[in-house]
Amino acid sequence: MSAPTNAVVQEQSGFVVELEQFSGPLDLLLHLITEDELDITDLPIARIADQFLAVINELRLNQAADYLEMAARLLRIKAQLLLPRRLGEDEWEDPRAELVRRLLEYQQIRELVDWLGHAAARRAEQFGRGFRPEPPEAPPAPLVIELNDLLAAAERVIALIPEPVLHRVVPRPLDVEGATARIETVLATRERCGWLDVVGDHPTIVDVLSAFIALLELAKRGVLRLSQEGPFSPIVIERESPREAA
Amino acid sequence: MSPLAKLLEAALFASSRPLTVGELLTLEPEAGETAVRAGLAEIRDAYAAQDHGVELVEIAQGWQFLTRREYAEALDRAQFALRPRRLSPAALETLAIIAYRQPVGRVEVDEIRGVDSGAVIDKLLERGLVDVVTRGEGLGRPLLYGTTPQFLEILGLKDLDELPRLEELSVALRPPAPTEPE
Amino acid sequence: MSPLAKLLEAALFASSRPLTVGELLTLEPEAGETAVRAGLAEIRDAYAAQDHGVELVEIAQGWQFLTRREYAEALDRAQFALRPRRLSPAALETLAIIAYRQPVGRVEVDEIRGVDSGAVIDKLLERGLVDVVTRGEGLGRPLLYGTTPQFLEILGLKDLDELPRLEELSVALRPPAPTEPE
Repeated sequence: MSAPTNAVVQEQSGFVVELEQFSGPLDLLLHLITEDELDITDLPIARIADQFLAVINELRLNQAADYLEMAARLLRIKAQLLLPRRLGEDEWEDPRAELVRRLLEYQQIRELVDWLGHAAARRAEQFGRGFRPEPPEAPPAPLVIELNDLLAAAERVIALIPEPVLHRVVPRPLDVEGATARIETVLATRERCGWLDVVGDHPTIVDVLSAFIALLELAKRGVLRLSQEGPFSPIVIERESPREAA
Repeated sequence: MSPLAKLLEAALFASSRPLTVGELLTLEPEAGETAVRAGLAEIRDAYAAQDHGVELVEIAQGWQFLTRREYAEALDRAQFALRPRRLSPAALETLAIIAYRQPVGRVEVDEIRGVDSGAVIDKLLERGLVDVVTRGEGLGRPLLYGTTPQFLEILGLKDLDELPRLEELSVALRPPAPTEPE
Repeated sequence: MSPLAKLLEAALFASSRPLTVGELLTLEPEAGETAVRAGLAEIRDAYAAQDHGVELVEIAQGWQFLTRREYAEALDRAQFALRPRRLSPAALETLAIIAYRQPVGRVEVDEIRGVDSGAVIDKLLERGLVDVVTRGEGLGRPLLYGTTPQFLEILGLKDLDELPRLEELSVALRPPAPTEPE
């Protein structure tokens, strides 16, 4: 595709997440990296994180969840890199590894996009037959359904149906107290946070439910305030009354 | 063919309607009307002389490529033979649910598939594979769907009893018999 | 041209999309595939030799008459023909991922792009460039997408093998399988 001059594209309800230059946080990151001619495999995270935050603030992308999530990820990696490493710790895993893998993968996609865009532009130099004769009053094309296809579809549908058909009560109580403590810890250091901050990385359904009930309870008690930009947009959790500097 | 004739040929081919000499002139205004007319005659003669399956015809105050009359029948026949249509996986799944669970409402189909099935059901209705057979009890008396005789015909079945019984059919696909409340 | 070639020419001329050899064969089933292929070559060569404004091109697993590249600008200016809408960068990104990972689910596309791709995929579905090809394993049996013949058509590709191989790209990437679990 040609230079990124396309108008702002509104991809999602209400949110302008795709500015003329960037199709997402990875694209923005990649842009920062190539602009500064940085080595992807040895990313100076602190520097990149600062630049990323500066750009999303400047472009007012700081309300879009995808960009915020990436910002949080960068800051987390930055923090992890600052942790002292014990000597002889061979198994140390570079906290940047996953991000680097994703960036390389994304870079590859961008290269393919260039190729596809070029191919599409070349194809557009040729026109096919424009005249479409009105189809004569022919019967519609015959429909083919094989019994096997139908049965395969039935099997797929069967597999969709959740395993335990009988309802069983799982004796696993919600941990609302734990979730409450967790939320309070997060809010002790930060004025506001997001949903992901209070449920953790790989929440189970129980975690999600616990956190949700805890949030509602804390909101009811006036400890925090919950807001949402619009339907389905990320939940913003804010401390109700800014405490005196802790 | 001359360069102008080739350009005219490309335009007449790509256009969705007959083009007048005036319109063709906009392709290369400095060529002049006489040259455009000469180019059109050149194309017409070239297609006639070299014995092609299409011809350039003067029609509706304009010019248009048309397939030769003698192929009309073969093309008409092919028109519907060209693409025997198949159902998409989504349509087959929906059809399977309706076939095994009929009469069944849309909400139930949605629940089983886990996605909105409105558009798919509409297409199946349009193709005459399912039809509204009755209305259900309860709120809003929802429309309930079942398969049509055409469904059986396409599958080559005499009646619904000939649909294979899947022993492993799980509860949700069995007729809503007395299952335990969830 | 041979009678079969003329019939094929008429059919290809009448169609606004590529026709496969199988489809063309329905015009005259007793002709046989070899004869149809020979007829196609005959037409292609005749148009090339006689210096026309259109050419017969092998595309999207089929054959189609297209105007020659050199007339792109003139035809564009005259606006007799409709130019296909351009794809946005987001659409191309999503298409690239689906083309290389097919069959692939939405979650995987989201992960690779780093943004929600639901709306983009819906648009690609609407334009017929991708389709649901099956369902995946695992929770909820997610819908898996793949590319369609129209995808090849808008890119001018004969088949998916014409896409660049990942090894040919300047960005080397280990195959996606053996990475650490996330």
